[in-house]
Amino acid sequence: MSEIELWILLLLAVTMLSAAVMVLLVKNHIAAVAAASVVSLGLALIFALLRAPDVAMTEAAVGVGLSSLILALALRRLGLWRLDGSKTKTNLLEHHVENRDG
Amino acid sequence: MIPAVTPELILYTTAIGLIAIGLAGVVLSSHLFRMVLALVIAEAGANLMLVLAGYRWDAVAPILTSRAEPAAMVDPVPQALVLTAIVIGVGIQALAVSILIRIRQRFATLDRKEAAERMDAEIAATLGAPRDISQEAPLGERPLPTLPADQINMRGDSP
Amino acid sequence: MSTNLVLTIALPLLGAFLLPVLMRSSVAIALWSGPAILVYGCWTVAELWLSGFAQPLSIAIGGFAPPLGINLYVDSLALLFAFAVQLLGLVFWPFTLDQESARRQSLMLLLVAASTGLALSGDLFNLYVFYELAAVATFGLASASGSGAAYVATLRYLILSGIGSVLTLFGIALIYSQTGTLNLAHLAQLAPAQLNNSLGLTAFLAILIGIGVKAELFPVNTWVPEIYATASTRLSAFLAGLLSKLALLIILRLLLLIFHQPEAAQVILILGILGVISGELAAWRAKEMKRMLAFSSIGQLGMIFIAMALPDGKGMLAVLALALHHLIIKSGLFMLAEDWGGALERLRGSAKASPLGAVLFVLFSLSLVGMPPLPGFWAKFVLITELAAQVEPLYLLGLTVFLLATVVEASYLFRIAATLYSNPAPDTLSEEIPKSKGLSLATASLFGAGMIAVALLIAPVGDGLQAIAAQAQDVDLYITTVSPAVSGGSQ
Amino acid sequence: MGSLTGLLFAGGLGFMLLAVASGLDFGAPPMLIGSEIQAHAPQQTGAANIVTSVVLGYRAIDTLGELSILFASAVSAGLVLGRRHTTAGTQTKGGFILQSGGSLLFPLMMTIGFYIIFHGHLTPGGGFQGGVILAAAFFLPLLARPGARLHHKSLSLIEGFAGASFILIGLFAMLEGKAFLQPMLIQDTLGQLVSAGTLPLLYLAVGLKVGAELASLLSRLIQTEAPQ
Repeated sequence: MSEIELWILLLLAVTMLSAAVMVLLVKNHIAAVAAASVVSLGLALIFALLRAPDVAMTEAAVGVGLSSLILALALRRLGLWRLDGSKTKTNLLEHHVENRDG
Repeated sequence: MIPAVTPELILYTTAIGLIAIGLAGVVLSSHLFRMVLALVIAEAGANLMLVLAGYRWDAVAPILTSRAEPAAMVDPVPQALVLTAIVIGVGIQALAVSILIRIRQRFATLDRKEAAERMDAEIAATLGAPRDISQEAPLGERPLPTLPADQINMRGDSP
Repeated sequence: MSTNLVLTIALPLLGAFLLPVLMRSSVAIALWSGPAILVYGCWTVAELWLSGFAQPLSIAIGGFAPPLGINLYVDSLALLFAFAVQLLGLVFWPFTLDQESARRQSLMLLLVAASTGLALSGDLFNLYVFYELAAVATFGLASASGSGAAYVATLRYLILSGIGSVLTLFGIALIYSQTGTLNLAHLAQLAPAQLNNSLGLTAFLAILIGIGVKAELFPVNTWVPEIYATASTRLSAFLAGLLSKLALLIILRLLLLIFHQPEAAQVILILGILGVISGELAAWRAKEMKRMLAFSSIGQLGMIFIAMALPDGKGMLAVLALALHHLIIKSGLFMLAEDWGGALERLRGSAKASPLGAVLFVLFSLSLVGMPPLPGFWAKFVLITELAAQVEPLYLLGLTVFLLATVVEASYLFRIAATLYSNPAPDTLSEEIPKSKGLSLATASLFGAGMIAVALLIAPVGDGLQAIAAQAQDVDLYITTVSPAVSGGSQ
Repeated sequence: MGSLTGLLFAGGLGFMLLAVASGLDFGAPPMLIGSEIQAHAPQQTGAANIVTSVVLGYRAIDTLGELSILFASAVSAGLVLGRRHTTAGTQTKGGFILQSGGSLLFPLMMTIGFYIIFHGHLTPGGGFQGGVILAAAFFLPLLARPGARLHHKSLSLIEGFAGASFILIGLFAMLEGKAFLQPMLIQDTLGQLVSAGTLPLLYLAVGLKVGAELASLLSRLIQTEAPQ
């Protein structure tokens, strides 16, 4: 493995791990889904570096494309598709009450 | 002492880090949707771990390009396993998401604790039994919303 | 023809794929194709068994010799469970005819195919695939009852099982990195040299927790009471009776073939003891029959884990006897609970309303507790003698807990029996007393008849189990049957 | 406080696992079965892409199980979400560009999908990747015209028959006196398009099955009503 590959790897690893932490900590659900697909994208690139082109293609198609699509659709159907970060997890109770009334 | 930054250190740290972050997320998260996301992260880590099992220094991808004597190849078996695991993962994820949609419709909540409380209440109502002592653990400051009778759907498949 | 055994996996899958299409063209054919497939499966297994099956055999799928390809390992134990899967699939078949019946029957066929695969497969990753298939089919069936509680319970089960599958994959990755193979026989060959270390132990623990989710192992069994209370009783009976035993069977095979570390057995022993304590105490406190059965099932499986932890495969016979006993009894009890759900108080006077059901309940309870002429006594007796022969304090603790649990079990089961036989409260109308009736009572009677048959034939059954156990714990036989051979490798 | 202990626990677990993993010999796998397969795969299955020969040859039953899992989750999602599709009128119709782009892209994506499926035994890619692209091709009209419905009947026909044909190809080998799912019709033309016997057929079945399953999953998700 060459020097440059090592650096790419390091960059990917840092990006992926911080994206993974973001998935859990970020308030906005859309951002969380985006972070999850960043993890998948990084994973696909790592697979490519590890001489696994088949797996890399699958991860890119399934993990980055399809899985994000499913999650994004789910966000819409779950009523979590809000761009503003003010609706936080703790506020969830609030808007479900107004939903039940409506 | 700081260990030298080698590819294997980076890769194993990434794989195990993803698994640990994912599992911690599943355990700690208070939101059902985040639990599913955390599971996706942990699965990604497990897949990476599996691909690492077949990596070989200075080897080529396991595809024959010509009839010539093949060069050293990475192990094809773990790659096949990961292909399988990735597709399995997305199938389960899709199912989880559909169940989430239904929970949101029925209980109007995606909070983990609240959903569990509603579930316990509904089970108790369906079975007609007083709730177990084990479920009378501190429920938080909110009183449990009483469940309207028409919300209890007992469409079981018992003959 | 032994190769026909593959069909017991392939045909249910084929049926499952085609059922929704068939249902559009001909409902009659579609309704009967599922049971027909299962009958054929029973017949295939029974025929192989009856045609003088003595030596285990290995069936290579795809014609690739074992360590390269995937093989089915067929010994008496695997055949027994394969037969039980097909038979119980038939017994618990969702016969109801409604809009969703095609989907439900498809899922049931998938569950049967996956369970058969779990009983037969001889490849670590293949086991994982079948395990996931069984899990997903279970999610579908469990959520099918359509109540909000069922959805939440299923999601919680799905997430727990997802944690399990991540851990299992991690364990498989560790094992593959270390040994470079996935075939169980091949692993059994390599294990003493390569997996008898901390890495092997970690892999084992990861897989134990992963597979343990379905086996109702102690820390990962929180789904049990929730699912059994919300899913249909037939599904609960299938899960508690059979699928948990199949998961157990996998753990047992891994323990016997690959992981010989004493720590592995100790962990299983401790988790088993904790399972017995937590399960039986919760069952004792439960005020409703389905929940009680769910918790009692956790306790019973804990007992089987205790038996499994006995060194050198000594507990094999006890594991087998307890597992089969629990399979019959718990399935029967769940079928009774189908009509007797709800608060225990409501059951007062039910013995008069349905005497057969009450008699069956008492018989099942007596056997579960271990009353002498019934099979439960023999199963427990085997375990007690093996445990008492051990000198290590942990095993003696296991013995103590086991005996205490039996007392607790007796107390809560007889509490229900007493309720059944007591007089109904004066102001209840006779229509309000729940009766056990119809299909569920017939199914329960079937299990009751099976139990009595075993009780009458206890000597030949015991000999048969002994032979099966001896064959299953013979590691060398497993290896020579599969005879995995690679010419060199890159060592 | 609970989350802090949880994080500490996760960190500790991670370090422990890392310590265990450091005992592994990274970059030099034992390759007991890997190198065997690598040596024999071209003769035994005829596929130049060895991962394909593992997926469809040596471990074909894993792939069958995986298709079944995908099928099981599609069926379960159908059970969960029900069949009442209220095609939401709330959704905005796609603009002109999306609509015409959708109809232009559809044949293109179908071609790419089938190309990837049929070259799975030669180059990276195959049934899964091609299947996902097929699903995307079917999904595109749904995005462009929310009123458009996927033809559920034909979708479930494809779903059923693609999965069944995977098994039937395997059973056909049994009729020929071979083992279940044994590859057949191997010609000695490694690297050609028509070289790997039944493998491309199996991959076609996989691709159609994956495509149909995913398309029906996605359409179910898009057709369930959003809250408010």
